[in-house]
Amino acid sequence: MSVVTEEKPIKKSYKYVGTRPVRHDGLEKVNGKARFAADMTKPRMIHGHVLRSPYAHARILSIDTTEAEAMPGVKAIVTESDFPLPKKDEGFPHRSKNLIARDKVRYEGQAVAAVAAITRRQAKEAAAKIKVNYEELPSVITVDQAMAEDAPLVHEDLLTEGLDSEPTKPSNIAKRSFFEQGDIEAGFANADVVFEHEFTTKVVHQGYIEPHACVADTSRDGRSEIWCSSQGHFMVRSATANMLGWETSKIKVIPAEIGGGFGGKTTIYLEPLAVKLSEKADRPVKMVMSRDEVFRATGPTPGTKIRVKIGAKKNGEITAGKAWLAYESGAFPGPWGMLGGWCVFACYNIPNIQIEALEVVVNKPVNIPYRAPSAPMAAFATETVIDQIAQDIKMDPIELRLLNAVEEGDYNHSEMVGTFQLIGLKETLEAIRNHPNYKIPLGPNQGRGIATGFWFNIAESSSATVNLTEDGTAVVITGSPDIGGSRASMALMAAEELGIDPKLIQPLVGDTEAVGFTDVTEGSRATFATGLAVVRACQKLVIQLKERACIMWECSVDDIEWVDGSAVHKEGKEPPLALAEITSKAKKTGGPLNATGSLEAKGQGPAFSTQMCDLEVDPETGKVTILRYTTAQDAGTAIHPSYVEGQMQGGVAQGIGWALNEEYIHNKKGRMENPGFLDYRIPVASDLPMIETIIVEVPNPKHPYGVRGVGEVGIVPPVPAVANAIHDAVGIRLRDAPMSPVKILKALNQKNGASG
Amino acid sequence: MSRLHIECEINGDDAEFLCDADESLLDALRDEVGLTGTKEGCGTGDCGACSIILNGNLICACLAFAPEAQGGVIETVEGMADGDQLHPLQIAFLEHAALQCGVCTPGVLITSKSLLERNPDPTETEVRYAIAGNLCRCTGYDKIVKAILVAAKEMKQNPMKGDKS
Amino acid sequence: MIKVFLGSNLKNFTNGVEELELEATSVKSLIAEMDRRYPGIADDLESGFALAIDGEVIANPGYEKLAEVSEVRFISPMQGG
Amino acid sequence: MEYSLPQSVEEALSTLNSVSNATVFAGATDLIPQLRGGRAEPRLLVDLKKIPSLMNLSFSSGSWKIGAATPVASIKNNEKLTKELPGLAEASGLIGSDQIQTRASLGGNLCTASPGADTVPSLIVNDALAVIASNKGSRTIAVSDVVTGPGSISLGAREFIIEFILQQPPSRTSDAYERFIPRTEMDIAVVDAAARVSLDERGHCQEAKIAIGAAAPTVIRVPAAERILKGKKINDEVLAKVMEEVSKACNPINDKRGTIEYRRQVAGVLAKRVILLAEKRALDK
Repeated sequence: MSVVTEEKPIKKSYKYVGTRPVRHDGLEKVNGKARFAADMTKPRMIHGHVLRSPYAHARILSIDTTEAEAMPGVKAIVTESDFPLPKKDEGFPHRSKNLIARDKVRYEGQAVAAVAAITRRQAKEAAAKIKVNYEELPSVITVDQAMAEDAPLVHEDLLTEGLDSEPTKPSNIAKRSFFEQGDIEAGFANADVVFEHEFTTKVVHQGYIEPHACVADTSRDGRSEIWCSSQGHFMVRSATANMLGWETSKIKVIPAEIGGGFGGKTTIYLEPLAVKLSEKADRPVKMVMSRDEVFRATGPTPGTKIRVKIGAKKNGEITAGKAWLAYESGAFPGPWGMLGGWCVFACYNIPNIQIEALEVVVNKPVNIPYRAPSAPMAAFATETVIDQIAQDIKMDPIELRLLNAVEEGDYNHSEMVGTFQLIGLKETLEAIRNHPNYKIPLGPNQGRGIATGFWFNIAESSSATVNLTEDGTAVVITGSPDIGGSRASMALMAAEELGIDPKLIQPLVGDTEAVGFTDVTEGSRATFATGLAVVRACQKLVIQLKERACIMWECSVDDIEWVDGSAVHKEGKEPPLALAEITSKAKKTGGPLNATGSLEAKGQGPAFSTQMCDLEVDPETGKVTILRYTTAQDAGTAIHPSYVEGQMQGGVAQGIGWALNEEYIHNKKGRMENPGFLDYRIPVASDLPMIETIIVEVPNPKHPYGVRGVGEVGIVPPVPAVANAIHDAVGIRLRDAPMSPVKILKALNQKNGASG
Repeated sequence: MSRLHIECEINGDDAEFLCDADESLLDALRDEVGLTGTKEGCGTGDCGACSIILNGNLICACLAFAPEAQGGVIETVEGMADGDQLHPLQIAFLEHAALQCGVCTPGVLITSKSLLERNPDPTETEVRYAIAGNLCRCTGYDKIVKAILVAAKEMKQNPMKGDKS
Repeated sequence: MIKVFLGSNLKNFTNGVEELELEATSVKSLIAEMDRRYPGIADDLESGFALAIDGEVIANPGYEKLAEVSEVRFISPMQGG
Repeated sequence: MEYSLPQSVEEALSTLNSVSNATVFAGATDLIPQLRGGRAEPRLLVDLKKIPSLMNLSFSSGSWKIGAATPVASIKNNEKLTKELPGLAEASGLIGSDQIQTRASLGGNLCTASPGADTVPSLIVNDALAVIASNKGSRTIAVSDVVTGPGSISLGAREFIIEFILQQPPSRTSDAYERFIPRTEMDIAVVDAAARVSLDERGHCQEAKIAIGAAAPTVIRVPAAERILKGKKINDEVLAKVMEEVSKACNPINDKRGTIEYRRQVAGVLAKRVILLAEKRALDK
C-alpha cells in the first residue's frame, strides 16, 4: 500500500477546514468537569512536598532526614541518593542534574529533598525538619557578573565549547557559536548609514495559570502510572524512565488537561520524585507546586545582553548586519544564544552577516523555551535599529522592511531553515500597510510602532490512530496534548479527508499506551505534524473503505472514487455508498476499519508576523496605555480560524507584558523578590484593547492543507513594536526591557534636561 | 487539633464537610467537597481562578477561611448550568472560542455572571475592569470580553435564560 | 563530488578544517568517509546532528540518499524548540 | 489552630483575653497571604464579621459611621457617601479586584500598616477617627495615630478597631484620591495621594489637606504644601510650588515597585492631580 506523498496544495475551498465549529472538548471546560492534574485523586492517596534551597549558590555538606522521618503522617522521603545519575542525559540539557541538587545547589528554589505524608500540611512541616548543612557560595545573577574575570563558577569544570583555540581554564560561558557570511567590513564600508546599539532584557516567565502538578501510582513490581499536566506525556515517560533508570514501558503517562504551557511544560520537575515517593510509600502520591515554586524553580526564559549593528544605503538596502548575543542559560547550559543568532537577521536578505552567540550559565533556574524561545529578544534589537534607520533615511518603516524582506529561494543563514520555501512575510507587511488602522491619525504623546517577527517552527514525530465505529462516526486519537484547541483542528482535518461532518468525529488525546510515540507539543508543530499523522491515517482508511465498497459492489477498486464521504462508482452503476453503510457491514467485508498514521514530519516551514502598536505615554508619570493593536500573521491555511486568532492574540498579550512590566527582580544575594502574580505583573484585561487579527494565508506546499505552525511567532514583534511606538510618541529610544514607567520617566527627564 | 464541621448550601444542594480552622475555602471545596471546577492559580488572591460566590458576594475562595462558609450559600461553576441547559455565558464562551487551556474559565464565568447580575448592560471597558481580577495567559482577553458582551445582549433579550431562581 | 560544511563545533576533529569535498551516495556513506579521514568524528556525531542537504533541513538525518546532491551542511541538533 | 465568631465586642474582647496568640480578622485578604508565607502563626482566628457595630455603614447627625469590618465594596456602592466623600469611595474601589473588595475592610487595610494602603490617605485628609475596643473600654484616636511604621500599629495585641467616624464635609469642600500603578488594576500603589480642598465664596482655597502614601514609612501629611495653598486661588504657579514641597517631604525607598526619584517626582504629580480634582468637586457642590 503506497504511502501518500503530500503534493503541492492549490488553495482550493474546503468543506470543513476553515470553519469554526465549537470544540468537541469545550463543554467540560465551561461546566467545571474538565480534569486538570491537580484535580486528580486516587484512593489512599498521600501528598508530596519538595524542600527547596534558600540559597542561589551553595555546597551541600550533609542532609539529615532522621527527625523528618519521625514526624506524624510521614510515609517516604527522597534525596539525591534515590536518583543515581543516568549514563546519558536524555532530552533537555542536564535534566537529571536539575531534578534534585547533587553536589551543590545552583539556584534559589532548586529541589534538595522531597517528603510524602498523609496530608499536605504534614508533608510541608516534615520537610521543614530536614536538616541540610549548606556552605553558601558567592553567586552570579547577570551575564556581566557571570562573564567577569574570575567570576564565581556555577560549574567548576565547565570549558567553553566552540572557541577558536582550546580553552585553558573553566568559565561560565558554556558555548560560543559563530557564523559569518560575505565580508562584514566591506558591507559596513558600503553603507551610507550605520547604527549600533546594545539591548538588554530581563528573565521573564511563561506565566501559565496552572501550576505544575502530577499524581504518581507506583506498584511493587516496578510499574508506575502518572497523571500529569505537560506539553508532551511521551516526553514525561522517557525523561522519567531515563532519570530512574527504568525501562520506558514500565511507565504509563495519562495526559490530564493542561492549564497553559507556552514551552514551560516541555520538561519535568515533579514526576520522578512522585514516582519514587510512591514506590517507597506504596501509596499514590500527589504533588502540586505553589505559584511561588513555579516562579523560583521552573524554567523561565533567559535574560540577555545583545549588540546589533546594521548598515544600510540611502535607498534602504541593508548591506551588513553584525550581532553579538549573550543569553543566560540558568543553572545548566542551553542552546538559547544559538537560537537567538538564528533569528536575529532571519527576516532580511543581508549579504554580509556576522553573528557571535554565547550561552552563559548563572545562578538562576534552568531556562527552557517560552514561545519562540530566544527570538523576541533578538527581534527587540534588530527591529529597533531598523526603525532608527527608517527614521534617519526618511523611509516608511514598512517599505524599508519590504525592500529587504526574504522570500522563496533566498538562503537563510539560520541553520534550521536553509533555503526558504514559499513564505508569506511580504504579505504580512502589506496586510498591515494596507490596513485602515495604519492611517488613523494620532494625538499628542501618542505613537505608532511597527515590528516583524520570525520563528522557524519544528516538525518532529507524531502518531495518530483513527477508528471508524459501526455507525459511521470516527474516533481520532493523537499523542499531542491539546493546549489551545488543537483537538478541534484534528477533527476538521479528519472530516475533510473522510468527507464526514466534524460533529461525527471524536478527537481525543491518548495516553502513552493508547497511541504511538508523539513528541512534545512545541515549536507550533501540533496542527502541522500531528495533523499530517491524522491525514495519513485517514488516507489509509479511505483506501480500505474503497476496497470494502468494491467487495460490496463486486467491482474493481479502479471503478471507485471517494467523494464527500461516500464511495462513488465512476460509471454510476451503483448509488453512492456512504461511509456509515460501509462500516455497518464491516463484519461482512473483512472486520473493523482502523488505521494509524505516524511519521517524522518535515517541511514545516517558518512563520512570520508583522504587528502595529498604537499607544499613549503619560509624560508626567511615564505610564504607557495601549490604544490599538493590529497583528498580521501567515498561517498557511487556518484550519480553525478562531483558534488561529487565539494564538495570535495570546502571543501579542504576552509580548506586551514582556515589553512593559514583566521581569524577575533579584536581590543582591540572588533571591527572587517577586515570585507571585502581585509583583510579577502579567497584563490584566483592563490593560489591553481588542487585538485585531489579520490571518494571511500563503499555503505551505509541504502540507496537504497548506498548514503552517501559528503558536509561537505572535510573541516576537510586540517588544520592539512597543519600543518603536514609544519613540514615535515621545521621542525616546528605550533599549532595556521591560520599558517600565520608571525607565520611561527617567528617559523623559533626561530628554527634557529636567533635573532628576 | 480537632476539625470543624461546616454545614452550608452549595449550588442549591445541602452540603457539609470537615475542615481545619485555617484551611482555605478553596481547599475545602476541592479536597473535602470534591468540587474541583474551582481552580488554584496563585493562592494569594492575585489571579481570580478561584472566584466563587459566597452569600451573593463575588470572592476569591483562596482568601476566605473554610469555617466562614458555615450556614452560607455558595455558587461555583459546577452550578451555573440549569440541568443540561447551559447558562448564556457558557454558551457564548463555547461559540466564540473564549477559552483555550480553560483553567481560568471557571473563575471568569463566575465573575462575569456576578457582573451581569449587577450590571446587565456593561460597556467593553466595564467588562474589562470587572474581570481585571481574573488573569488569563492564553487568550489576550479579546474573545472573552466579546463573549461576555454577546451573553449580556442575549440575556437582556430573553431574561429567562440566565435566571435560575 | 559533494561540498561538506562542518560548522563550528566539529572543527576540533579536523584541526580547523571547515569545508571538505568527497564522494558519497548516502548520509551513511558520507559519515563513514569522513570517519576514515578524521577518526572519531562518527562517534561524536552519534550524540546527534542535523543536516541541510542542498538547503533543505533534515532534523534527524541518518539514511537519506545523496543522489545529485551538491552541498551538505552540518548543523547542531535542535533541542526542544 | 482554632476559629471563633464572636457576636459582640464584649465577646470578642473576652475571647482575645482567654488566648495569648490570637489574631482578629475581617476580610482576611491580607492575613491569609501572610499565613501562607509563614509570616504569621496565630493559635486563634477571631472573625469579627458577626459584630453589628463593625459591619455598620450609616450616616446620622452630621457624621458617617463605617464599621472596621465593613467590606469596602459597600462604601464604593453607597451613593450618598460617594457624593460626599468621593476620594474615600475611589480608594475603596481600587483595592485589589471586585473579588477582594467584597471582603477587604477599612480596619484591615489600616492595621496591616502597609505604606501603600489605598484607603488610608483618604481617611487622613478627612480627619477620620478610629474607635478602638479594649479591655479598659473603648477609646477614640485619629486614624493618623494608628500606624507607627511598616507593619506596626499603636493598638495593643488585645485591641481592635470598632468603627471609623468621618464628619460630613462642609459645603464647598471635597476630596479626591489617585494612586500610581504600572498596570490598570491589581497592583499595590507605587505611590498614592489624597487631597481635601475647602473653598471660600470667591473660589479661593480656604484650607487644603494633602496625604501621600508609599513614599515614607507611613502615610504623611505635607503641611508645607498645605500652607502654600491656604487663601490662594489654585493656579499652575501655586501648584508648581506645592509639587516641589510634596516631593521634598517624601522619604521613599528603592524597592521592587519603584525608585526613590520616581516616587518623589510622581508624588508631586499625583498631589497636583488630586488637588485639582478635589477643587473641581468642591466647586460643583
